[in-house]
This record gives sequence, C-alpha cells and structure tokens, in this order.
Amino acid sequence: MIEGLVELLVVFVLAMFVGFEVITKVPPTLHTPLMSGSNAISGITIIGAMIVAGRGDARVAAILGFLAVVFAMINVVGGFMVTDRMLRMFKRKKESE
Amino acid sequence: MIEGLVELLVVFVLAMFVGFEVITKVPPTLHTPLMSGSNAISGITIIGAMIVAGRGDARVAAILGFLAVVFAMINVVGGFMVTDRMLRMFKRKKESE
Amino acid sequence: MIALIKLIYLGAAVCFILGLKRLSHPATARSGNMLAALGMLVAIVATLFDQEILTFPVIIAGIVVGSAVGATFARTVKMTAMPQMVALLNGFGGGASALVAGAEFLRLQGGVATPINIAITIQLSVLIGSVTFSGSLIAFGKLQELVTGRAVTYPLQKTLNALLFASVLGLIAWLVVSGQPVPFIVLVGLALLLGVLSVIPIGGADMPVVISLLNSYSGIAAAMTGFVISNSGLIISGALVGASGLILTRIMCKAMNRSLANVLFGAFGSGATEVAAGPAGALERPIKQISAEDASTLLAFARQVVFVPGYGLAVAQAQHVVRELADLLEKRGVEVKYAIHPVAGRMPGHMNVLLAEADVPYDKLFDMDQINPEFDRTDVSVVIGANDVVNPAARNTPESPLYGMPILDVDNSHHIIVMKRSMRPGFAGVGNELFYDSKTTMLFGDAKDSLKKLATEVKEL
Amino acid sequence: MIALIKLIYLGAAVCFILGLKRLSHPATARSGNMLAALGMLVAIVATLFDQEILTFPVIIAGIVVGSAVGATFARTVKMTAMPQMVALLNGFGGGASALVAGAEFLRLQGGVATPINIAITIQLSVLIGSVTFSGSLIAFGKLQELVTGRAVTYPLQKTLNALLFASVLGLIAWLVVSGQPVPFIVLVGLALLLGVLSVIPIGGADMPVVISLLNSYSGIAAAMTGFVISNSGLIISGALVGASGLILTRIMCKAMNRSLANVLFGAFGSGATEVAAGPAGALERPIKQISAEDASTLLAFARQVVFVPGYGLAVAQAQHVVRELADLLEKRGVEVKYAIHPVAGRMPGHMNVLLAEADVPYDKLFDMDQINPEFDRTDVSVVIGANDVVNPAARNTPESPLYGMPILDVDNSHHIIVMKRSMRPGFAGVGNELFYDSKTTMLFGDAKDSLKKLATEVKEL
Ligand SMILES: NC(=O)c1ccc[n+]([C@@H]2O[C@H](COP(=O)([O-])OP(=O)(O)OC[C@H]3O[C@@H](n4cnc5c(N)ncnc54)[C@H](OP(=O)(O)O)[C@@H]3O)[C@@H](O)[C@H]2O)c1
Ligand SMILES: NC(=O)c1ccc[n+]([C@@H]2O[C@H](COP(=O)([O-])OP(=O)(O)OC[C@H]3O[C@@H](n4cnc5c(N)ncnc54)[C@H](OP(=O)(O)O)[C@@H]3O)[C@@H](O)[C@H]2O)c1
Repeated sequence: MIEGLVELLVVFVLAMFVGFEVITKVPPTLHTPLMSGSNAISGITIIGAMIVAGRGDARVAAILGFLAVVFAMINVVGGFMVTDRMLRMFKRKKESE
Repeated sequence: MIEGLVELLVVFVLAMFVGFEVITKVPPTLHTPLMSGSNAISGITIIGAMIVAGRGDARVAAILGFLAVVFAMINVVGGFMVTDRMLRMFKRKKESE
Repeated sequence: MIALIKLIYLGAAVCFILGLKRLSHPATARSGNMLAALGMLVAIVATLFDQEILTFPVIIAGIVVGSAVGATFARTVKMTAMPQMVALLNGFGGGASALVAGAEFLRLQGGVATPINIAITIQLSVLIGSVTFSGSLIAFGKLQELVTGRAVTYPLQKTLNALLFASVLGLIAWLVVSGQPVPFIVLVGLALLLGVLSVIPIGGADMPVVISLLNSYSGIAAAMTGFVISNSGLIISGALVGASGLILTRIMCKAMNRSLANVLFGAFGSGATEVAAGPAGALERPIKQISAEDASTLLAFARQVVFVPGYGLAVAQAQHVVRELADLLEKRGVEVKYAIHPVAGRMPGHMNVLLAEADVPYDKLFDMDQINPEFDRTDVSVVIGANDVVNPAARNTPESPLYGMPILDVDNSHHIIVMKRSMRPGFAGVGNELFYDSKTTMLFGDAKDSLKKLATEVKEL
Repeated sequence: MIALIKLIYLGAAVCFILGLKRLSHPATARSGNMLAALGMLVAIVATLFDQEILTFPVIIAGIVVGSAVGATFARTVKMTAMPQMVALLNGFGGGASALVAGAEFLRLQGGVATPINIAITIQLSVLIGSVTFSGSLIAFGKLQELVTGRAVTYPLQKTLNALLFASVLGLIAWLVVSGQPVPFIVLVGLALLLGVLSVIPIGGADMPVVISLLNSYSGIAAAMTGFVISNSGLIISGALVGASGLILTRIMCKAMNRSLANVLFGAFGSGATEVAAGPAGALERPIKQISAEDASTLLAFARQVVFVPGYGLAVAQAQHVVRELADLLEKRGVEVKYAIHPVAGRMPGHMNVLLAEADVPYDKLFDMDQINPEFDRTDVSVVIGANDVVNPAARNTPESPLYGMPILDVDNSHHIIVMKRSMRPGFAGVGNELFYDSKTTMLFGDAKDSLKKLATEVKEL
C-alpha cells in the first residue's frame, strides 16, 4: 500500500517539475488567461467526481457525488469558455495590427 | 502486468518532458560538459547492474552481472570526474575575470 | 481496459502540458486552451468506461447541470468582471475535490479499517478543497463588492488564524487515528472558516495574487483526490496546476515588487495606511488645475500624446471614450500612444483587456520598457486614473512601500495632465509627488466625463 | 523498506533534475555536476539494501574495478581528447544496460513463460544498449584516429543498413513469440553490427553530434532496463538523459545549420567532396602571401588585433604560443581579442577549453554576436587554422553546403592574415573566397611554427 503511494508520489513530483518549467517568463498580459486556463485544468477532479457519483452509493454519498460532478463541471466548462473569450479578444487585436 | 507497464510509462513520459524543458538554450560552450554530465547520469543503470550481480545467479548470469557493474561504474565515475575536470577549467577562468 | 483508460489519462495529461506551454505565449495561447479542453473531454469520455462506474443517471444529470451553469456564467460575465469569475470557478473546483473526498470517506466508513495513507490523503483533500472553496468565494465577494474590498483587520488576527490552522491539523491527526465521522464534519466547518479568515484580511486589489494562489491550491486538492482514488491522471494534472499556480503567483508578486508573505499577511490596502498618508499631504501644498478647454488645446496641438491608463479607467469604464478622443487627435495629425504598466489596474493584463474591448489597435499599446525612453519626446502625457504606477516615490523614496517597483516615467514628458476625482491616493495608499510637479496639471472629475468634455472641445477646435 | 528505497530513488532523480538544470548555466554548472554525482552515490548506497541482493562480493568487486578504471580514464585523459573520452564512457553505459538485460533474459529462461511486456523491453534494452556500445566505440575510434575519420561510404550503404535494421526488428518480434536464447545471441551480434555500420559513414567532425545522439540512446537504454526490472528510478533518469540528449543534438545541429538527417546520412566530410572542391579552384587564382617578418610588423603597430582560432589551432596545439604572442602585443599597447565561433573546432566549446588551458583570460573571449560588430574597427584579424567558420560563402552562395550558417565577419577588418598549411579546404570540404580577398594575405605553415616565428619577430622589433 505504502509502496503504491510512493509510486504516485513519483508521478506527483515529476508533474510538479513539469509545471514549474513550463510556466516561466509569461508576459503579464497573459497572467489572467493563464490563470483561468490552468484553473479549468484543475477541474480534472471531474474524473474523481464521476467515479464517486457513478458507484451507486447510498443516499448521502450519492448526493455528494452529484454535487461534485456539478461543481467540477462548472469549473471545467466555465473555465475553458471564459479563457477562450479572453483570448479571442487578444487575438482579434493582433490581426488588425 | 500491462497496467503496471502503463504506470511506468507515465513516469517515463513525464521525465521526458522534464528533460526537454530543462535543457533549453544551453550556450554552446557548455555543450561538451553537459553531454558528459548527462552521460554520467545515464550510468544509473548501475542500479540494475547491482541487482543482477547480487542475485547470486548461475555462472553466465553472474559474469554478465559483474561486467555490467564494471561497465556502469566506469561510466559513472569516469563521467562525473571528466565533467568536473572540464568545468573546473571554465571556473578558473571566470574568477580571474 | 483499465490499462487503456490509464493510457488515455496519460494522453489527456500530455494535452494539458502542451496546452499550458502554448498558453504561456501570446501567439499560441488560444490553441493551447483548446488543446487543454480537448484533453479534458477525452478524459471525461474515457472515465465513462471505468468499470467502477455502475449507474449513469447521476453522472449525466450532474454533467448537464454543471455544463449549463458553467456555460451561462462564461457567456454572461462582463470582461471587466473576469477576475471574480475566475475566483468563483476556482471555488467550485476546490469544492468538487472536497466533495469527492467526502464521499470516499463515507463509503469507507462502512467497511474495514481505512489504510492510513488513504485516510491522510482524504483529510488533506477535504481540508485543501474546503479552504479553496470558501477562500475563493470571499475573493469573489471582495471583487464583486459584495464584501468590503478593504483589508479587514482586527486584533490578534494572525494568532487566531494560526490557532485555527493548528487545530485543523490536530483534528486531521485525530481523525487518522480514530476514523470517526463526527469530527469530520467539524473539520469541514473549520476548513471553510479558515478559508474565509485567511482571505478577509487581504485587500481587494491583491485578490489576483490570492486567486492565483488558491488556483494552485485547487490543483493540489485535485492531486490529493488522485492519491485517494489512486488515479495518476488526476495527480499529474493537479500537480501541474499546483506548480504553475505557484510560479504564476511568484511572477505576479515580483511584478509588484512585493513578497508573497507581504501580500498574504501585510494587510496592504487596509483603511489605516490610506487615511494616514492621504489627505494630510494634500491639504498643505499647492497644485495646479486645468480646464477641459485648455487641456484640449494642449492636446490638439501636440506632436506626441501618451495616454497612461490605470485602475480609474476601469472604474469609470472610460475605455471607449479614450479611444474616441485618440481618433480625433490622430485625425489632427497627433501621434497617440498608450503606455501599459504591467500592474496597472487590478488584474494582470487589465488594461490590455479593457482597451482591446474598445478596439484600440494592438500596435498602439506599449510596454513599460518600450515606452519609457519615449517620454522625453512626448509633449503631453495624460494620466487617466493611474496613480501608483506613475509615482516617482518608487524611484526616489526608500521608505515608500512602492520603492523599487519599476514605474512609467511620465515625469519626463513636457506636460502631464492627471485625471482623477480627488487627491485621494491609489491602491498603495501613499501620496504622489507627481501631482505637485511643476509640469503637472490636474483635471478633476470622473475620467469618463472628463474625457467626453475633452473630445467635445477637440471636435470644436 | 522497499518504499523507503523507492523514496530514495525519487530523491536521486530529483538531484539529477536539479543537477541538469544547474549544468545548463555557466555559473552553476560545476555545482550541478556535483549534485548529480551525489544523487548517484545515494542511489548506489540505497540499492545495497535492496532485498533482491543476496551476495555482495561480485558487486563490490565490480564497483572497485569499475571505479578504478573510470577514475584512471578521467585523470589521464588530455583536455583535447575529451570528445572521444565521452564517447568511450557512453559506450560502457550502453554496454552495461545491454548486459543487465542479457542477465535478466538468462534468468527468465529457467522459469515460467516470460510476460510479453518484459520480453519486449528486454529485447529493446539489449538492442539499444548494444547499438550504443558499438556505435560509441566507433565514434571513439574515429576521434582517436584508430579508425579513419573520413566518412566511409560504399554502394547500397543505406539499403544495407535499412535491411539490417529491419531484420533486427524481425528477430525481436520472433523472440517475443518464441523466447529462444539462440537467436538472442544473434540479436546481440546484429545490434553490434548495426551500431558499427551506422556510425562508420559519418565523418569524424560530426562525431560530437553522433555522441550526443548515442548519449540519448544510452539514456533510453537505461530507461528500458528500468522497465525490465520495474524500477522507476532508472526510468526517470534514463528518460531525462534521453530527452536532454535529443534536445542537445538538435541545438548542435542548429548551430551548424544542418538537419539531423543530414548529419546522420549526409556522409559530410567524405573524401569525395573534399577532393572535388579543393585544389581545383586553388591552382587557378592568385593569392597573396606574407612573410612572418611583415606580418609581425603589421601586428605590432595595429591598434586592435582579433585572433580567430579554429580546428587548426587544436591540431597544431598552438594555444600556448598564441597566448604568448598576445601578451607580447599587449605589452606594446595593442588591444587583443579572441573571436569564438560556436562550432569552431570539432566539439562544442572546443576553443574555450583550449584557450582556457593556456590561461587566456575569460573576458578576452568574445562570442560571435559580440565580436562581429567589432571587425569594422579591427586593424588585423589573424585566422589561426579556421576555415569554414570564416567562409563568406555562408552569406553569399546559396549552393554552398555552408549557406545559412552564421559566420565570423572577418572580411570586414582592414587586414586579414590566414595561417594554414596549404590551400586545402576545411571540414565542409569547400573552397573559401576569403583567401582570395584583396585584403587577405596567407601565412603558410603549421600554426604553432608560424606563431612562434611571429612571437620572435615581435620581440625583436
Ligand atoms: N494589475 C494587477 O494585477 C494588480 C494586482 C494587485 C494589485 N495591483 C496594484 O494596483 C495598483 C495599480 O496602480 P494604478 O496606478 O493602475 O491604480 P491606483 O494606484 O490604484 O490608482 C487609481 C487611481 O484612479 C483614480 N480613480 C478611481 N476611479 C476613478 C474614476 N472614476 N475616474 C477617474 N479617476 C478614478 C483614483 O483616484 P480618485 O479616487 O482620486 O479618483 C486612484 O488614485 C498598483 O499599486 C498595483 O500594485 C495591481
Ligand atoms: N565545434 C563543433 O562542435 C563541431 C562539431 C562538428 C563539426 N564541426 C564543423 O567543423 C568546422 C569547424 O570550422 P573551423 O573553421 O574551426 O575548422 P575547419 O573549417 O575544419 O578548418 C580547419 C583548418 O585548419 C587548418 N589546419 C589544420 N591543421 C593545421 C595546423 N597544424 N596548422 C595550421 N592550420 C591547420 C586546415 O587547413 P590546412 O589543412 O591547409 O592546414 C583547415 O582548413 C565547421 O564546419 C563545423 O561545422 C564543428
């Protein structure tokens, strides 16, 4: 069990490194879209929510599962759409350059 | 079994990303030391060599294990020392600046 | 099958990584966002085939409701309300992680003793998720002005928060040992309270940094959830977001020349400093005012005019009028440029978004580094509701809280016109020597009104 | 215990990552190398506690022998022989991976049927390891001049190699199905042959790129070994090296303005081109020669002299003499600079290492970008055994294989003195217009001899 945890920890540490390396020297203009884009990615918890919601658990757990899916989905859909709206705005300006 | 392989694959892919991200825009001056330094790191296969050599296998496997340890160790020790020698040379020059 | 689903999760994670990479360069940002969204879609579809999933109605219902709400939010939000929107969405993400962990906790109640590592990660997931949830909601409230935007301070604040934090950790330790559900609810309550109390003392203008930090938390909450259900897809994506959020937070703090600790615990923008530094200096010393008529003449006959927008432009929603005035001036042959300070406004890229909304051409916007050498050659700089980002104290006064922040050197131009409503200080709560400069004239009033007057005057010239 | 060892491996991998990061910046490179070495030490010690290890004598013996050999190599190798040393060490690393996989294969022969994924990774590990081993040895031989440095070509070469590669893949497929040991030995033999035959057609001067690529292979071989023994420490480190080797290869190809395919299959530097382009042009057109005496006068009375070292400096081992001459000139008040082209010589950083050995101060060495604007103001440029890196064809002649490579603009200086032994071309095998330039004079002879003469003359002035 603990061994399995270490394996997962390996994945966690490596992914942290990737995250650190990928986001370096972003121009301030992109801070807000980047924030909301990465925020949408953190909605990946939808996977966990779906598993919990689909397990056919007893009442309370099922309600929690349903809420989890709703919340996560708001995060995902809202996040990506909002980011796109922001970026579209930047894009348009560039073309008119 | 295959599932375990996928877990390992995850680690592999993430580590590749880290490697790609870490080595960007190295100045040409450092190409040779970087090459020999990362070469020394690839001597990590020493771990595998030790496990194979220490298992108390039958004759042929034991010889292979011994050779593996020797080879890997040459790579590790030689690699790090050579790199250090090269870098020491750069270092000295810098201080005299 | 399981192996295949895991492979697909890996693919999704790769999409996220590549998406984030593209998101951090202006030219590729939009495609990066789409790539990340694609990764998410793939992950969701793959999960439907997970063998642990037995019934679909709850899932489908949840997805439909959530998507509808999310899409409505995204469609209807105003461009200027983006920061609070992000905060709100982030809160939902954190909440979802806490809920998943909660459901898992309930399920494990029934069976045999929970393994200790699962117990720990469940609690951590609930803790971080709940803090993210309530903290984000407060950040949202502050920016939406449902809660006061000021830094709320009270005696023993830090001690209280530290105690709260310690007791939450104590509870987790206790829970890990006993596994009882009652204190679990207490844990949720305390975590929520902790989120509220840690964000309340932070000034509204520091919210972007807070949101970025909470965003990082929500990533870590997702990763913790991944540990709970042993899912490396969740772990990778969560860690990615966690790390990139931290880096982004650091970059933002650097741009304001402040430490993260100062942002979180400094109670910057609390009423206290603001009152102390504000009117005191303002009453004593003489300033020069200018009429809209004189100002318009000055502008109309200038060779180069630089507009310096700040937070006041956003408050007054004057982005369209400024564009109108710029068009009029350009028709008269005046060279018009916009100087964009990296932390002007209240969110990163605030000015860019606003001016983009008013269709100001991209190539008229200049970064601090590009425009600073230009002020020498500028006849009139028009400061529109900006204050801290043009405060020379950042260069000259080591005691100032702004000291060290790079600023726009508007004081190098021949004339400076400052538009604001009063002599009140800006976000940092300190006076501004620029207003007393011999080359500076003040044009008091709401920025939108003032700009409208100027436009009318220029038309009539 | 197992969990602890795995944690330690993770720690070692983190050391490697941070070490590599530091290795890619000049100021931190040395500490980065030490950090990586520390990570390796930790990993080795941790492995001693692995429960799979039953006897220690073989391990200890292996470690002692290997360390002694490695240390001796590292101590005795000359600075100028670094590239071949790296190639040799790399070969040992690849060989070790192949041996581990081989031992694992033998062991699994005894028991039940090998699971298919293990079987595949064992074969891949053997294949990549063996190719790395023999390929690296050939690269070593070429650089050490045990094997001809020329690109060895023969008819149907590519077809043959492709066939060999296909049959190796076929063997692997067959092995995976049958698991028989006999073709396993054949596999090793064919893989070794493949390594030899793919490196033989590559010119000696392209070896740094080849070594970097083989380095990447040896990383991937280590990662494959990690798959075989299910060890994520090996996988991470191997993948790191694999990826960074690929990136480095790409960066090096870019610096030479060539594609990787061109390096691997282009047979650059084969005899054919060299003869064709060389003397033909040389005989027809007039060149100007200069005597050591005249040259020394020119140098002694110049205001600024730029030395442009190239591969010939390394061949002649003239780094100490050039320093001596520079000292003499500086005593006379001449400003002396060195122009370092990124691919001058035969390995990256070749010139830096050589000149550092002769104690040339670091701040006298100038990058291409720094020095190019200086040539206008340079009275005499002294080209010491450089050729391709100062060939104007790279700017002017689209048909030239050098076209597009950024070069040192020595032809902008007032006088150019070229030191080489003949009119033979350099590495790229093409003629050089610079030698026929009206401002150019040639000083034929071994670079070390010529420089010595110059130094003597300058002393006597
Ligand atoms: N951009 C970011 O990401 C970010 C994030 C966090 C913090 N900050 C901080 O925010 C500050 C930004 O500087 P800034 O110069 O843009 O803004 P500022 O220093 O906050 O000053 C804004 C000025 O606008 C005036 N104003 C407000 N409403 C107005 C209206 N309707 N019409 C005309 N004027 C109006 C105010 O004066 P009156 O009240 O007298 O009108 C105020 O002095 C910096 O200190 C920065 O560190 C920025
Ligand atoms: N640096 C790297 O990492 C690297 C790696 C791979 C390939 N390369 C390639 O190598 C080339 C490097 O250019 P380069 O200008 O440095 O060298 P080069 O073009 O190869 O020219 C070297 C010149 O030195 C002369 N020379 C040789 N021995 C000499 C001696 N003892 N005394 C005096 N002169 C001597 C030779 O002419 P004589 O025979 O007439 O004396 C030759 O023309 C580039 O084409 C580059 O792409 C570089």
